[in-house]
Parts: sequence; C-alpha cells; structure tokens
Amino acid sequence: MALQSYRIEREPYYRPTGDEIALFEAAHADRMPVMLKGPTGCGKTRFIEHMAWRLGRPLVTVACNEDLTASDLVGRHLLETQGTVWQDGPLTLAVRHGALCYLDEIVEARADTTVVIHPLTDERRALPLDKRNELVAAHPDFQLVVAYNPGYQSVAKDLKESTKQRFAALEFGYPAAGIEADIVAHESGIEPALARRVVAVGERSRNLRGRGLEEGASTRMLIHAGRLIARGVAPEAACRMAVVLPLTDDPDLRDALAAAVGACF
Amino acid sequence: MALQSYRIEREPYYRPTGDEIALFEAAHADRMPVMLKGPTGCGKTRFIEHMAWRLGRPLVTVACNEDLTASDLVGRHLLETQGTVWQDGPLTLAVRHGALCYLDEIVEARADTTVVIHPLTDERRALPLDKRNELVAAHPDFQLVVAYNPGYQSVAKDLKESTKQRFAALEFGYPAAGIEADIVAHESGIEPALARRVVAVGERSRNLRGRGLEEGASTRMLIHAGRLIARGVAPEAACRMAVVLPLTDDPDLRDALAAAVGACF
Amino acid sequence: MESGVALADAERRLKAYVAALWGIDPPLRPLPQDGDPAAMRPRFDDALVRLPAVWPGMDLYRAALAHVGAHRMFSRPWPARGLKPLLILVVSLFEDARVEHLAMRRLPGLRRLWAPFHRTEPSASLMAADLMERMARALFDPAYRDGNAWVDKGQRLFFERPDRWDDPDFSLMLGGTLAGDLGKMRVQINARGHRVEPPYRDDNGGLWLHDTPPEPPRDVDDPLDAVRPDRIEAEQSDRRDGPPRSLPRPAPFAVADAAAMQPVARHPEWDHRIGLHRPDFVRVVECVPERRPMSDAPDDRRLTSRVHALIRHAVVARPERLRRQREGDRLDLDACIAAAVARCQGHAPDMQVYQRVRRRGRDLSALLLLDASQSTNDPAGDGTVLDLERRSADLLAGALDAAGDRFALAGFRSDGREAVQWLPVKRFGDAYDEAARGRLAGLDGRWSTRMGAAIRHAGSLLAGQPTLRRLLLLVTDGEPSDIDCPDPRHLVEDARKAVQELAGRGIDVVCVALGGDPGTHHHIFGRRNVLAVDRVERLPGLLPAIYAKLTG
Amino acid sequence: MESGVALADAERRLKAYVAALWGIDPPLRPLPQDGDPAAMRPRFDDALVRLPAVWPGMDLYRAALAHVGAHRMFSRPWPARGLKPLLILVVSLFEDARVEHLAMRRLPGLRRLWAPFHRTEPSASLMAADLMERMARALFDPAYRDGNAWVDKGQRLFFERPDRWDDPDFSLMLGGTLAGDLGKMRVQINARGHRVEPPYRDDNGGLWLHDTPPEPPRDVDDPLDAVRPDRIEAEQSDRRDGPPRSLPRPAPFAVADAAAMQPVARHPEWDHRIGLHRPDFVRVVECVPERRPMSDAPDDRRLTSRVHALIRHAVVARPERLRRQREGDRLDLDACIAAAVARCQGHAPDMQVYQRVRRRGRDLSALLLLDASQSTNDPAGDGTVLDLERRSADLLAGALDAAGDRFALAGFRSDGREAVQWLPVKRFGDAYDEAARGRLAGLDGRWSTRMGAAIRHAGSLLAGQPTLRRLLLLVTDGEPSDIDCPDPRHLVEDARKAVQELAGRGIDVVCVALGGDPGTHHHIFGRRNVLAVDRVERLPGLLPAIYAKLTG
Repeated sequence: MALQSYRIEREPYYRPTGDEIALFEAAHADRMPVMLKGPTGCGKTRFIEHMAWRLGRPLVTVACNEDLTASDLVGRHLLETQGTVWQDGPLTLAVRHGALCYLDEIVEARADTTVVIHPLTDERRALPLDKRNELVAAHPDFQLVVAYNPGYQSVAKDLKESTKQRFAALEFGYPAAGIEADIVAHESGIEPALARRVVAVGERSRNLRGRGLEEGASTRMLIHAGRLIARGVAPEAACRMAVVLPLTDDPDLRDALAAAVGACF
Repeated sequence: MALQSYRIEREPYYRPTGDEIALFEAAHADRMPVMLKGPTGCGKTRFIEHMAWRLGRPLVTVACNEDLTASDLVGRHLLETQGTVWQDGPLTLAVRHGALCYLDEIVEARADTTVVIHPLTDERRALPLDKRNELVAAHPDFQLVVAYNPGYQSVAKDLKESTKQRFAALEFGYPAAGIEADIVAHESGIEPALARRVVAVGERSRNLRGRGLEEGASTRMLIHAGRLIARGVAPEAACRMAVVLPLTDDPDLRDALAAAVGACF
Repeated sequence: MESGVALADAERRLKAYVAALWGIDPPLRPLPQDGDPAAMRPRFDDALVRLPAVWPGMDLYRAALAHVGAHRMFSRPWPARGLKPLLILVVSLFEDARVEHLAMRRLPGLRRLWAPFHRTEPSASLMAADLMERMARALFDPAYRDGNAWVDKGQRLFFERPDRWDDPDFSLMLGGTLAGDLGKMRVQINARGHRVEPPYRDDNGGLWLHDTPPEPPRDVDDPLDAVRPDRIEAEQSDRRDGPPRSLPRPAPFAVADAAAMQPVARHPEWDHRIGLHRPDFVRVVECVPERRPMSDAPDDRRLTSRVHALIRHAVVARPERLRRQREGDRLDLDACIAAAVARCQGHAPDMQVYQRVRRRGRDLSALLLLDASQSTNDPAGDGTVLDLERRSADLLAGALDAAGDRFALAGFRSDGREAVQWLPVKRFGDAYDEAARGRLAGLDGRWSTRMGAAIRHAGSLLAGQPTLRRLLLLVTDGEPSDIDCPDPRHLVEDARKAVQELAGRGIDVVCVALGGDPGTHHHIFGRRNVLAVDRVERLPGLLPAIYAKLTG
Repeated sequence: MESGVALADAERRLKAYVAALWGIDPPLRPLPQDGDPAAMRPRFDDALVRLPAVWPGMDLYRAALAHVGAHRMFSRPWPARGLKPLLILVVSLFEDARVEHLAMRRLPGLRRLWAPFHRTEPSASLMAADLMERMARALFDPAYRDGNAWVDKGQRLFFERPDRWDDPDFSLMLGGTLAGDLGKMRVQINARGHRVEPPYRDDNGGLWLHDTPPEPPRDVDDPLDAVRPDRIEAEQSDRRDGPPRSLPRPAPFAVADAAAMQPVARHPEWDHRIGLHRPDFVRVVECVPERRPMSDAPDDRRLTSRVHALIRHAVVARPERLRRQREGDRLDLDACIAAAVARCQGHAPDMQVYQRVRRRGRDLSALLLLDASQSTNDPAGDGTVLDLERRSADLLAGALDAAGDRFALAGFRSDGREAVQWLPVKRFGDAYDEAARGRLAGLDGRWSTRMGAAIRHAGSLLAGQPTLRRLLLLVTDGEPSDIDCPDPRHLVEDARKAVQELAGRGIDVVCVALGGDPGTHHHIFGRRNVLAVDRVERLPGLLPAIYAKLTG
C-alpha cells in the first residue's frame, strides 16, 4: 500500500497532560482539521505520532519553512526523458490514500502557500490540483493537522484569519513540573529526583522567555540534558551543553542562565 | 464529459439569510459576473456550492494565492513524448465547457493575474490564450464568481477599481442568530436549544472584533463546536477547542472569552 | 495587606469580558479609596464604570461587570426627584433582579457567576438592611424560601409574572407596593448608610436621574458622586407621598382625528452608550393628513415648466452603451477585430460590429420626506418653513409624476417614542392627484423630530421597492430631538445609525437642510449627503434641481 | 571601590538572572550615593529594587537579588505601626532566614551562593549588632554552633519546625519571642543606625508597611524617573521656569536652541460648526530636536535582528518572476518547451530558458510621526510612553534604512495655534545616521496635541514624494487637544477632516493608538485605519510588525 512506510509500528511514549487524547479523538471522528498550538519542543509532534499510532493511521509530516511553495505540498510536473510526469506532493499523497497529514510549524510557511489547504478544511474535503486539472476528493480517513507556535511577538508571524478559523485547536504548554519530570526520567533514564532538578532548570530558562530569550528550554532539551547526565556528565555541565548553549549566544543571558542553573543543583 | 468530477451530486445544505438565492439566479440568468463579499467562514463557499448544485452546473474552484500565475489559471504547454501539448488551466476549462468558475480569496492573487479575467467579464465573454493564439469564446453556461473578505487591514490588499466594477456583488454577513442556530443544529446534529447557546458563544466573540480580535467566530467554527458536543465533549470544552483557542493567543482575551463562554451555558 | 486582585492588573481582561458579554466598551476606573474597601460598591453612569481598585477575586469583578452590563442593556434611568429614599432602594432591588433575569435568559451561565454571592439565609431579623438582602436573594433564586411575609410577597409577585420582566415599569410597580408595605412595618432604615448587597451589585446610582447636580462635588473628576445614595437624604425635605409616578410621559396625542391614526410599525432605536439597538423601542403611527385646499399662492408657471423640463431631462439623461449591434452610430472596435480575425481564418464573420447609445429611464424609487415638526411653523419668505416645504414638494411631485419617476411623499413628526407620526401624502403605487395634493396641503407642523425612527420607517418602505436605486430625500429645518430624550446626542447618534442601516441596505439618504447645525447634519448623513439650503425661500427652486442632480 | 563591578555594566545580566530565578522583572536602580558604600544595603519595594551602584562582585549582586526575589516570592509585608524597632529587626531576621530556606528547597544551589557571606564566628560579644549577625548565620546554617544562649535558642526554635516555614506568622512568633528575650538582656541597640548583615541582605524596608513612608523620598511619586541623569536638568529648568512641570503650560519655548526654530508653514483648520476651513489659521514651527546620546538602555539584539528580518522580508516580499533569463535558479518550463519545439522545427533555439525570482522594493514613502506632547511622559514599561515611542521608532527606522525603504521621521506637539511644533528627526532624503538617532533621543514630551495641523503638515511633505503609495503612520497616546480649544470636538473634527484631505490626495493615514478613546480614533481615522496597541510596552515589537503588515 502507498503509505506503508508512513505507518507507526510501535507506540510512541506520550504522557497526557489533560484530556487532549479524548478531544483529539472526538475531532478525528469527524475528520475535523485540528491545530496544535504550543511552544517548540513541548510535545506536539510526539502527541500526533502517538495519536496516529493509536488511531492506526499513517502519518505524513511536512516541516514547513519559508521556501515551501504550494507545489512542494501539492506536487509538480517533473521533466523526464520521456516527457513531463506528475508527482504527488506529500499533502496530495495523504489526501489520496487517507493519512493524517501533519504540517509542522505552519506559520513558517508563507501565508499564500497555506491557502492550498483551504478546500480540504471545509465541506468540500477536496484538493484541486490546478496544474493537472484534477480535483482529488479526500480519502475518508484523511485528516489535516497543523502545528504552530504562538510564541512571543506573535503579530509578526501569525496565521491568516481565514486559515485559523478552519481549525479546532488544542493547546500544549510545557507539562506541569511533575509530569515533565516523569517524562524526562522515562526518556533519559535518570532518577526522578534528579529529573526534577533538570526540570527546574527548564523552568528557569522559561522565565526568560520574552525577556531576552525567544523560547525557554523545550522538554526535548531537558531530555537531552538527562541523557548526558545518565552518561556520567555532571548535571551543571550537562545542562550547560544541552540547555544554556543551544538557547542563546547572548553573553549576558548566558551568564544569567548559567548562574540560574547553578542555583538548581 | 470534461467536468464530470466537478459536478456536485448531493445538495449542499444551505440556509438562505435573505433573497441571495433569487438574486444569484437572476445574475446567473444573465451570466453576470458575481462577487461574494463577507468575513471568513460566513458561508460564501457553501453558498456557491449550493448554487452550482441548484443550477446543475459544474463548479471549478481556485483558491487564490500570491504564487498563482496567469498560466496557473489559463493553462500551459506541457512537453510530452510526441511534442508539446497544451493543457487548459481551471479557468479555461470552466470557460470552454460551461462551469461556474469560483476564485476564492481573490485579493490574494497578484494584480497581473487577476487581469486575465477582464475579457470574461464584459461583453466579449472570451478568454484570450496568448500563448496559443486562441480566443476561447465562453460556453453559454460559463459564469465567473469571485469571493473576497473586505475586512483585511492591509491598505494594499484590495481589488483594483477596474476589476471591482466588473462584478455584481452579494454581501454575506454572519446569519441572524435564529438562522445560525438552525445551521449549527443541522450541520452538527445537536439540539436546537443547545445550538442557540453555541451561537450565543459566537456572538460573544464577535463583540470582541476590533477590540482585540481581528475576527469573531465564524459559523464554521460554531459547527465545529457543535460536532464536538455531539461527540460527547462538554459544551464549554468544545467551545474552548473550536472557538476560543483558534481565535486568539492573547492570554487576556482568552481569559475573557473563556469566561464569556461560561456565561452562555 | 491586600491579597486580592488589582483592577489595574485585571483591567484588560475585564474590559474584554464586558465587551464580549454585552458589546459595550465602558472605561473602567478605580473608585476613590476613601473608606472601608469591603463596603465599596461599583458605580456606573453612561460614561464609565467605577470598581474598587482591589477586590477579593476575578469572579467578583466579573459578576459586577455582568450586572452593570445588564443594567446598561435593560434599564433606563428614572428621574429621582420627589421619590423617597426607601422607595428608590426597593425599586432598585426589583430592577436589579429584573435585569439579571433578563440577562440570564440570554446567558444562563451568569447564574453560576452570581449565585455564590447570594449567601444570606432566612432569619428572624427585621432590620431593613437584612430584609433587603434576603429579598435580593429571594428575587434571584426562586427556590429560596425565606418565611418572612414581606420577602415572600415580593418573591411571589415577581416570579408570578415573568412575562412582565421586559417592562421596566414592572420594577417601579412592585417596588412601589413593597416599599409601601415596608413603610407600614415601621422598620428603621438608614438610607444614607445603606449598603447594597451582595457586593457585586452597583450602588444604584446609575439607575436614577437627579435634576439638580449635587452640591459642589469634592471630586471634580467623578461624575458619579452626583448620584450616590447620600443625595437621597438631601432630598428628603421634599416630602411628597404616594405611589411613584410613572415616567415623564406627557399625555399622548392631542390630535384631532384619532380615528385616522393607527400603529403601523415598531422600530428599534440605537443606544450609542451601550452600542446596541433597543428592540421595538419606537412605535410609528400612521396618520393620514386631512385634506385641505391647496394654498392659494399662485403658481409660478415659469418655475413649474422649468422644473418639469429639468426632471424630464434628468430622468432620461443616463446613456447606456449597447455593443455588437447590427446597426449603430459607431463601430465597436472589439467586434471589428473579432470579425477581421474570423475572416482571416476563413470563417464567416459576425457582422454585428456597431455600437450605439441608448437612453433609458432610471431604475429608481424616491421617497420625499418632509419634517412636519413644530419648528416648521417658523416664518420664512411669505409664509412658514412648512409652506415652503409644501410648495417645493408639490412642484417636485408634479414634475416627477409627469416624467413617470417612481416616488412617494410623506411627512413625519414625533411626540415621544410611542408616537412617531408618519403622515403619508402619496404612496408609491398611487398617482399624484388632487387628493394627494390636498393631503399635502393638510400637513401641519407639530411636536418634535425623532429623525431616526422616521428614517427607519422610510427605509422599510423603500426596501420593498423593486428598483435598483432607492433614494430617501429628507427635508428638515432642524436636528433630532424629542420630548423624552434629555440627552441631545442620543437621537443624533440614533439617526446616524439609521442612515447607516439604510446605506447597508443600498438605500441612499440625502438631507436637504434648511437650518440646524451643519456639523450635526454632517455627522448624521455624511458630509456628501447634506445639501444646506441657506435661504429657505429658495427651496422651491432648488429642491427639484437637487433631485435632478442626485439622480441624473 | 574601583575594583568592583558597576551596576550599570551588570544590569542586563542581573535582570536576566532574577527573571530566570523568580520570574520577576523588577527595574534595578542604583542607590543614591550619599554615605559609606560599604554600609549600603539593597532596598526593594513592590515597584523596584535598588542596589549599590558599585559593589565588590557579581556574586554579591546575585546573592542580593536571589534574596530579594525570595522575599517577593514568600514574604508579605506587615504593617509596622506601633511595633518597636527592636521587634521589627528581630522579626526581619527570622523572615530573612525563613524565605531563604524556602528558596533553597526549590533551588538548592542557592546555598552555595549565600553561604560564603555568612562568615561571622562564635564570640563573646554581647553587642546587639554582633548577636544579630551571629543569629543570621545560625538561622542560615543548622550546623553552626554559636554557644550564646539567645542565638542557640533562636536556632533551635527555628530548625525544630521546618514544617512551619511556609507560614509568615512563624517569623512573627519567633521574632516576638526572641526580641522579648533580647530586651530583657538589656543589650544596647541602635535601631536607627542598625546595619543588616551579611551585606547581600536588604535593609528590611520592603518587609514593612509604614503608614507614612519613613523617609519621604522624592522618588515615591515617580519611581522610575527619580534617578535618571536627565532628571537633574529637568529640575533645573523647572526651577528656572517657576511652576512645577505638572502644570500644562510652562512658558513657551523654554527649549535650549531657540535659533533652530523657524516658522515653516501655515495651515488651515476646519471648523465643523460652520463647515468651513479657517484659512492659514495654524502656524507650524520647525524645531530641530537637540541631539542627545541615544538612551543607555542596551539594545535587545534579538529583537533588533527580528525586526530587520521582518522589514526586509516585507520590503522584498513581493516576488517578481523574471522569465526567459539567460541564467537563473530554475528552468522556465515554457521557454524550454519553446526551445525544444524550435529545435524540432530545425530553428536555432533561444537559450534564455531560465527563470529567476527577483524581490523588488515597494513603491512607497512612509512618514512616521510621533506624538511628543506632555502626556507621553507618562510612565510605561521601564520608562515613559515617549521612551517606548522612541525605541520603537529607532528599531523601525534602523530596519527601514537597512532595507532601503523611503521614509521620514518626525515628532509633533503644539502650544496653541501659533506654535505647532514640527520636530524633524530624519527627512526623506537623509540617511538614518547617528545624527538622526541623536535627534530622536532629543525628542522630549511637552504641551499639547493639535493633531490636524500635524497631519496636514505631514501631508504636505508626503505629497511631494515621487512614489505611488504614500503612508502616514501616526503614533499617539491620546486625542487631539490644545490649550486654546475649550471644545474638545473641534480638534477632533479638524483632525478627521485633515485625514480626509490626505485621503483625497492619495495618502493613507494610519494611527497607532497607545491610549485615548477608541471611538474618537475611529471617528478621526476610520475604523480600519486605527490599530490600538493596548499594552504600550509591546509597541517596540509591534510597530515594525504593523508597518510590515500595512505595506507588505
């Protein structure tokens, strides 16, 4: 089958923080387009992987960026020796064969690229391939999921109103400290008590969000720190490597953050 | 027939809010170009689908965006083994074979793209294919319909006068509360009394238009909320997922809107 | 040691909340902190809402704003003059309950917001403050059982008639009754120190109008000081007993022919302070003018014929270009090219290569609406302003009739919101005959100018006209005003809104202003739509020209 | 103290540190240097934190901020009224220990930060100051053994009940007990001159509420302005001019460089009451702002680079596809086909078969006009509204300059109709260089807001620009007003008229409103052209985004 390689075989670890699984299932039952909002690395991608596994659907993921054109999503004619050949883009693939299509960081895509998803998000549930004069009716299993980071200074990068309103939304934040410590402990293999300290480092960095940092440490970064600690790196050094240095090049902020890390252990 | 896949087989549900059906039929009888104006998600697309079904015409929809070139609308030469082959674009297809051609979000298209429609909107009713040296006379059934949202802030995003003046216009707003409740009840399957509550949520959000929100909730969002409720999600949670979260990332507005949602149930 | 929420921190959320609930945008200001914070109650007037600078929680702020918003939606302030403080307190109690129940009909979740503040329990106390707090709960919660006869009576009377909750007079009536009972019970009441309970409710200041501004307010900034309860006591010297008078409605309709009058419509009115329509607020009464002989002023024949020519010309002045004609006065370039192309390709060319210009009648309905209020009796030229209006209208109507334009002619005036008179002279379908001219002659000038209602009514008539363009031409010598509107801005904003509503329905509204403040007219009609006629005497000559220009 | 660290140098790091630790953002200000620097102790209240301007090291600053933050997290100020100075000192000692232990529960590493400052050792001294310093150490470090009965008792009582550390009353209770004991010991104490030890700890001022502020510091009114360098100058000029600066109208043009002022234009003003322009009614005086050093506030580099990217992106966002190029990044399919076809037909193919995308600048001139009236001195964020306007303008101007957009930058204010000041910062032709930035820094806020005149003057400058689109972006915190206009509506209507005049000349006017009445702004600029920024502090980030959105 066309999407075999997009199937998720093993359960991705996901620790729910609320009723997001039930809400997503309700939305999926109607194939309602869903938007996952939340800061970088707080678990949106893991969540959708988990849901795809749970619902038994293949998952087609597209990481959006500013160079992404409508053709990159939809498909294009390729010039081959024997003439032009049409090749479905990832979105078309998901539409035709019934996958969850996950557009990660959709605000990074140019606003005019995202309008190609509009016909998929209303009753039409169809994708017009203008360049081919084809109207692809969506497979009954197809569902569109986008993710986006409302971030600080969100006016600069925001979805168009006409796009936003087509989605139901689930909000993700950093998990509560206890849950996040569970996740860090589970994923990195360090002791829960130590994991709580690592999570405290994460909180310190998130306090700087909008105060010089665009983002605080993601759960993913904390897991990285945990793994370094599990390999025998000293906690402060591990946090410096996995959290402080990746987050900022600003010497003042680095100094402040390093000092705050010191307060955590 | 060429446009078989563009035919609408089943009646799309549409609840008229005034005499727009009669007006459109009158315009269609003259094949007069029509412009649908109105805020996001108020039912413009559904209306045109309904009209296409009602008039028994195929419907070719193009979601406009800034990358849309004239060729994307009109067609292009493709290289095949036996030489070049002309392929009609969606607009040409509609012109030749007599469909309604619906250009959604036309303000997003570049000005030089929109001018290709000019010859179709006056007495000529013809589409010049410069690259083919062909002048395609419009099929007697062809009608051009465009849609646009006058609510945009950008001074730059507006139709050119010379384009605007070629159309008759129908204005769409959010339907009156009673009608909107009917629509929500019909589309989501919840009880009319509950649908009225959901519509009250919509009204609350529309009160915030221009007071922090760019747009209030669209009817589509309210239908989403209704469907989640029909799937067993609690009304407040459903409205949060389908209305509050997609509308805004501003924490104050979110708090206010969530409290106002609470007042509706 | 305040552990609560500061207004300054919560202001943005609260403003958005009250906007979402009620669509209103009042500025929120802190109350002056000059006393026990626990005793402070919200205050509002039509300009702003004052709240304690710090309060125990968000829910209290929210409850207060939801309550104030309900007043702004459903209450109209009453004149307080001559009313006893006790009466004012009890009426306010019922009014609070009435507006809250109306609000909960629309937004049932408000019950969960307000209910936790109604915590008082049945007791044997006969202190007025306790009784009133318990009454507040009894009127909020139909399931509450107090046991005190006075409280029970109020609760029963209130919940017996939910159908009357829409009517503010219901609060006046019940309040009057219950205040009388309370008076007989000889309970002691400290009106000056009375504190409204529960705390989310405002101090009732916004519900009552006091004619005399209070003695020099210590806080110049604070317009609300004017109506704080301590005013009540100041007026206690003004002893007048008896039931509250129902509001300042002078005897309606001193009109001659009551039989010819019938209510034909209710229209909403725009309240700019709350940004909402008050539904069905105004009643339009149709009152066909008595026929009178047309004035004896000799017709100026030259003017008449000029006007007829003008209108005839205007009516047919719109050229329309027809393309691809078999014959015509000019070649149609596009068609020629197409034909040439066709010939080159060996096809038989389409020989419809001409264009011509056709002049056709306009697709227009016009309603000429004359101000027939008292002020039109002012002298102007040889007679009154109304005489000139009449003469102009007659000239114009004659010409329009002759030219076949679709039009109607009517007058309007008002005597309070329940008596907006619509005076039809000629309806759209009718001819402009002697009967119509007689009705025009019978127009007389009385009363006031509730312009918004007249514009809306005209709009409802024009909306039914099957033409592409629809025009309301309103001739007035003044500005909106009516006897029951002390705030001059209210009717101005209402009229402006009405004009916008018509514009939204594709109806053009143009005002021919014979006087009044140009700024006001510009505000109402939009600058481009006001034609100020500086010499009223010129109206007969100008009006047809104006019409021709507008429609040509 | 030259070997120390200067607060000014460390401020940004310290602010980030305290924010990271506690999520709080207090402004950091230097203590007035009026005594022995070694005796200075940090002070805080709920508005800001004051630290010595120079201190021995970063760790001392960090320890101080970690300690103050712990207070802000876990202390609630107590009323000091009626309490003896000794009691206050001892309770504060326990409170310091209590909040530090709570902080160390959450952030155990703080122990390593604070411990090195607790260096006192057991001794036989019975001086109160020594006893208290040893008590501080005993309460910090459970392993410390003092030997003095009073110190040991305090330590024992404190560490016996770690379960009570969450309760501020625990400090009150222990402090009461131990202060009583100390009183009985008849030790001499100089409560007024008492210096808290160790030095990282604040002077306890933030823990206690005094009905009358203890020393009436002049900064209480205006905590943020108090210590800025230009304060001195402002005060001097105040003194020179007599009345305090809160008065609306100091003598006109007390500005430094009177020579730089010259009348440059007269403009009409609209009188809505008569519906006419008053010709040449207003005089515009150009007054080049004195150059000042740009504020010392360190740039937020990340924001700067974001803004540059945003503008660059917006400026060039309109891609233009160039086809049939000799080289390029993509094949032009149509050209390829044409070439293939040509080759098949035996012709020499045209090898211009590439396409590339060129991003081109927009055909736009923008004038950014800043309100520089008195009200912009209101505090906002860390400084004043004007500071934020300045910072936003600087950010935007830097980005526009880098991106090559055509723009000008100016301020305006008025002092009656003969003195509408136009304060040019950068003209259209000029570069945005250090001189321009200096003029921007030199903008100060005075007088009133005659908006219409400023709009007209801006219009006259924009009208001469040779671009297709012309945009006036006006940033204001209020509404039109001027000293010679008692009728508020007059200037509103004038401004509205001025906007319409510009619109008529094809100039877009957009208002970024930092305050004032939204209704008024909508009336003046039209609803769609007002962007209300509800939190002034967000302006620096928003203004460039607004610009990009308007013009992108």
